[in-house]
Amino acid sequence: MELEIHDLIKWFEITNERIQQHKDYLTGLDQPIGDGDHGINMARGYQEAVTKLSQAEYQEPSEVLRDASMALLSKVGGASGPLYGTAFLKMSLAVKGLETINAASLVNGLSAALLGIKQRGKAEAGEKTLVDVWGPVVDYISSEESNLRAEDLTSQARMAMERTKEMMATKGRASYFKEKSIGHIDPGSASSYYVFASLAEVWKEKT
Amino acid sequence: MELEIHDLIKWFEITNERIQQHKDYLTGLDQPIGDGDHGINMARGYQEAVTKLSQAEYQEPSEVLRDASMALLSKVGGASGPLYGTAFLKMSLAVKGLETINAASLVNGLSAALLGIKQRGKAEAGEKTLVDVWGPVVDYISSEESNLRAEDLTSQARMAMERTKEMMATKGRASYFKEKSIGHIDPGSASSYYVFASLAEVWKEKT
Amino acid sequence: MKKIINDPNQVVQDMVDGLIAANPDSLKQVPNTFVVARADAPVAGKVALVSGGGSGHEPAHAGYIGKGMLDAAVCGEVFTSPTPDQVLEGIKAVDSGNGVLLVIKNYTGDVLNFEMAAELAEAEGIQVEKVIVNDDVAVEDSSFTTGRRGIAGTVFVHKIAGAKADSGAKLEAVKAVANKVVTNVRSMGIALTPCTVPAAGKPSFTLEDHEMEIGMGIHGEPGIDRTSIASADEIATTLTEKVLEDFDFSGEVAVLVNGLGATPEMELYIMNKKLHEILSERGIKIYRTYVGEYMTSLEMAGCSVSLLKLDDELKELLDAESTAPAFRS
Amino acid sequence: MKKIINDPNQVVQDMVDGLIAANPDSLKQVPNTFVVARADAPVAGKVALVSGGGSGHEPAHAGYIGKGMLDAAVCGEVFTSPTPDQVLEGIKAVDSGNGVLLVIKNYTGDVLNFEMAAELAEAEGIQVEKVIVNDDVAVEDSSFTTGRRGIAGTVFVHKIAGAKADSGAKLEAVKAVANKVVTNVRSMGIALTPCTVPAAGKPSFTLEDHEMEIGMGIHGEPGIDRTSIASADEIATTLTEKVLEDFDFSGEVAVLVNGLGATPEMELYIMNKKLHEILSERGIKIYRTYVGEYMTSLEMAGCSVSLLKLDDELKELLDAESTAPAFRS
Ligand SMILES: Nc1ncnc2c1ncn2[C@@H]1O[C@H](COP(=O)(O)OP(=O)(O)O)[C@@H](O)[C@H]1O
Ligand SMILES: Nc1ncnc2c1ncn2[C@@H]1O[C@H](COP(=O)(O)OP(=O)(O)O)[C@@H](O)[C@H]1O
Ligand SMILES: [Mg+2]
Ligand SMILES: [Mg+2]
Ligand SMILES: [Mg+2]
Ligand SMILES: [Mg+2]
Repeated sequence: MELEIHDLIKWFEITNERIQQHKDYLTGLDQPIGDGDHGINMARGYQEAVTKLSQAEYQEPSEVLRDASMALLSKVGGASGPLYGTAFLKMSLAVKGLETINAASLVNGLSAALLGIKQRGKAEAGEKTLVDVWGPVVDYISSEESNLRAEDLTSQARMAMERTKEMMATKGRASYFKEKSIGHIDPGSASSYYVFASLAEVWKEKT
Repeated sequence: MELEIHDLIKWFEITNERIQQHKDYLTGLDQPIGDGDHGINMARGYQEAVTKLSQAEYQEPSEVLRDASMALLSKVGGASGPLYGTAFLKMSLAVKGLETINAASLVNGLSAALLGIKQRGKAEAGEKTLVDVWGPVVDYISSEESNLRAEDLTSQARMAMERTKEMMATKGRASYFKEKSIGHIDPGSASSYYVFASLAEVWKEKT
Repeated sequence: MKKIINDPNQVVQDMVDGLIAANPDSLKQVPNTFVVARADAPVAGKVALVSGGGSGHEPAHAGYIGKGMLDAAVCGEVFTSPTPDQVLEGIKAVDSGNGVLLVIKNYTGDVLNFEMAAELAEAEGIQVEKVIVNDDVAVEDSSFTTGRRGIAGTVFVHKIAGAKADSGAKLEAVKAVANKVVTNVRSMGIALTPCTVPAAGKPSFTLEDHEMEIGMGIHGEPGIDRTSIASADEIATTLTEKVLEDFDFSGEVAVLVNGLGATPEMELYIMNKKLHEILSERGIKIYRTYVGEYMTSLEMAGCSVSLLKLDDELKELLDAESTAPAFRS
Repeated sequence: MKKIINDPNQVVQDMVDGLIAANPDSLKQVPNTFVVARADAPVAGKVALVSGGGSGHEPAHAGYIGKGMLDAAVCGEVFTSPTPDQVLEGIKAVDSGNGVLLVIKNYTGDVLNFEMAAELAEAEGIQVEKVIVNDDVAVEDSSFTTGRRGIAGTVFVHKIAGAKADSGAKLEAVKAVANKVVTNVRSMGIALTPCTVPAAGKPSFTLEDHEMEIGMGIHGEPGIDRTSIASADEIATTLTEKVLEDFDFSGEVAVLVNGLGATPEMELYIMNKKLHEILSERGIKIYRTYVGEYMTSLEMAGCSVSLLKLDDELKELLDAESTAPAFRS
């Protein structure tokens, strides 16, 4: 089972739909422990990304990821912009030259993305950040490889997102709230959940 | 009938009592058509004047008037400070050398004071200022001279004050309120009424 | 009332102390007064400039003390003119024998107290002249009334007369150029919120959440009109047009976009954008633009626009050196 | 929301236009960006300084552009870090081949976006170094967390690193003295009122009429404590003691009493009075005092206190010439 150029474009389109749909929810999550702009930032950035993808011609998947990365980098802003931007840039480099992306190269790509997020943000697991969704999801995908099941991918991502609720933030704006950050889902982890739920949806249609 | 040094001191003491007593009333008058400080200004200044007068030794009435003038000048502030200060300064010069002040020299003194107020403030009758009490009162006193009656002095001053209610201010802060200044008694005219009502009280005790 | 103060009746005292503490090399306080003067005053051979008025308009006027601007500022109580004895002390502290020019904002209280001080100074043999600034076009100009108020345009008088004095000019010449500025400057402002005099404890007037007052004075004096709050472009247009109607500014001008206290610099620059558009549409050339807080009204939100018509003399003096903290050039 | 603006989503655009209009000779806008740069940039033979961050902190950072301070400021949306592409344009606009130092306030968003820009610039062969300012002692200092925020102390980095660059020093040396400032500067503030981001339309938090927040950040980040409003002397004492506890300032210092936006200069000087008393009691010598609005938070009422420990090198650079409108020296 292989992801082609149009599948990757689809991935960003579906993610964008979900983010636009849950824009206010994401912003709401960012209010008690942040500055209340995560939904606005992500909606702005993903809109730009899908517009860009719809206009260009691509030779291989890595180009789609690079363009999406650049769009997110220049439009999301805040902390999450460079993080998502870095993630897809690293993923793009990891799959460079491939005509399609199979399970193995998906693992490569997402592992590179996770590494990129960690290097950029200097956050480790448990600091109530993107890492707390990307980490567990990448672990899961790696363990499954080709027998990856869409439903499980979605539920793994959701569970990871929900676990951030109990964490105390030590990175990002939420860290200024110290103990008070506990009891709230991390906004960036929520947006990451939509990213993987959308990937699962694309994956499912292929299987 | 002659006013002596202690009578003049008494004049300022009684005026002070009335001003302290009606401080809030005077300030209230200054709120709708001014900056709401006339009572505060006058109370501060007259308190200083009587304190000063109680501490010094005087050879003649003009010295009392000069000291009172200086106290008002340095403590009242605003527009009314220089005006009252000038009034008593001019009056002091007009009666310089006299051991006591008779009706004729009172007329001289107060006429000089009125002239001082007009020169300093460049206001004429009918502009809703001090002039609209000092002017009519000086006219009245001049016309009566030695048969001046205390009750009439008081009522003349009160009527003059009340006539300012119908005037439109063209001088002082109240002039910014244009037509809206009509219908309010002029604060400075009210304090001037207390000045002359107090003078009448002193005068009465002598007759 | 939310203020960072101690005793509300001591704010001027405390402010002057803090001001002197911040500028020990350039400023001094005249003992037992609220007069702040150049540390090196009197400056030999120079005509001295003294201004002042009620406090609460900072940086006016003490912020304009320095080489090329004021020699002394007399700080009255908040929004209350200083008394003649205080002004006299200021005059005496800076007169070098070449005379003193008093720059007075046109409010009856200021005018009368400064005039008396001038007479007292002359009685002591000091040569004193005065100029009265009345740039607020929100008040109609009439010789039969108190007339126009002095607002932000006063800063141009400080700058240009100060430069003239610094050039070694005689008192008459300094007074003349000061009056030339007064003749050529016009201003008008709007207020979005009132302000609170510390000793009073509550605002002196109120504005509804949607309201602004056009032409309001820097002590909250009534303006021309109270409307619902307009856009920056509309406000800039209203103020600029009122100012342009009042005087022929064709030629070259200096622009001052002044914040009243609480209005962020961002908003002043947004105003300035439109202001430049309007003036260039009219073919009026802008020689210099000043944007910031020059003549405030405590924490009032709002702004004023001032235009000064320039000729070569005024340009040169406007650009001359000034070491005053609030107007460096 | 009472603001003098047009479209709330256009405020940065409008502000930058108004800023350039006001300073046509000294500033230029990099086309299609919100990057403001010295008109004469790149300055041959000089290391360039670039700072920036979210807008709403005016005069930070564009007001610090000038000879002896910044070469460019990158203006993000209100309270939002600019993106890497914008920062990259700023870097490219000012690099003269001698390299660029990025002065970054320590917020995750700013750090990440500026870091990415640095990498992109290096990819284009530009030499880039960065310094991260974290002077806010209200946040505990930890290498395991995001750590302390950068607030008003940043202005000292601009001034001193800018002077070093102006002296012809190499990039490494400029970076070194910038880090020396970061090591020696501490700040803390209080807020009396919230502020409103134009696009949001309502305050991001609330404070009761009697409340103030101690240690609040310049975007309204939570502080240490929320208490009922204290006197200026108490506030000055609280802030100064927190700052002094954190670092040994014995010797000579520069003091910055910074207004957050709505607080009148009068109140800042009242604070400064007490500050000087406290420091002299402790035998700490004050070399220079700066009082005014240097790093604001829109129309927030409140202030911050910054102390910078000085040695001969820092003194000399602090006093060196600067033509930046918001920090003339
Ligand atoms: N150092 C970091 N590493 C990884 N993710 C981070 C880091 N800091 C913040 N984040 C993520 O960014 C999210 C906030 O994004 P956003 O609100 O768009 O930016 P900002 O916090 O600048 O307003 C957080 O919920 C968190 O998931
Ligand atoms: N030009 C003037 N001539 C005479 N009296 C004046 C003039 N201007 C103001 N006044 C008097 O001063 C009074 C106001 O005094 P006060 O409130 O103490 O000063 P300010 O107006 O400066 O606050 C007015 O009610 C008026 O009677
Ligand atoms: Mg956020
Ligand atoms: Mg943000
Ligand atoms: Mg009054
Ligand atoms: Mg008054």
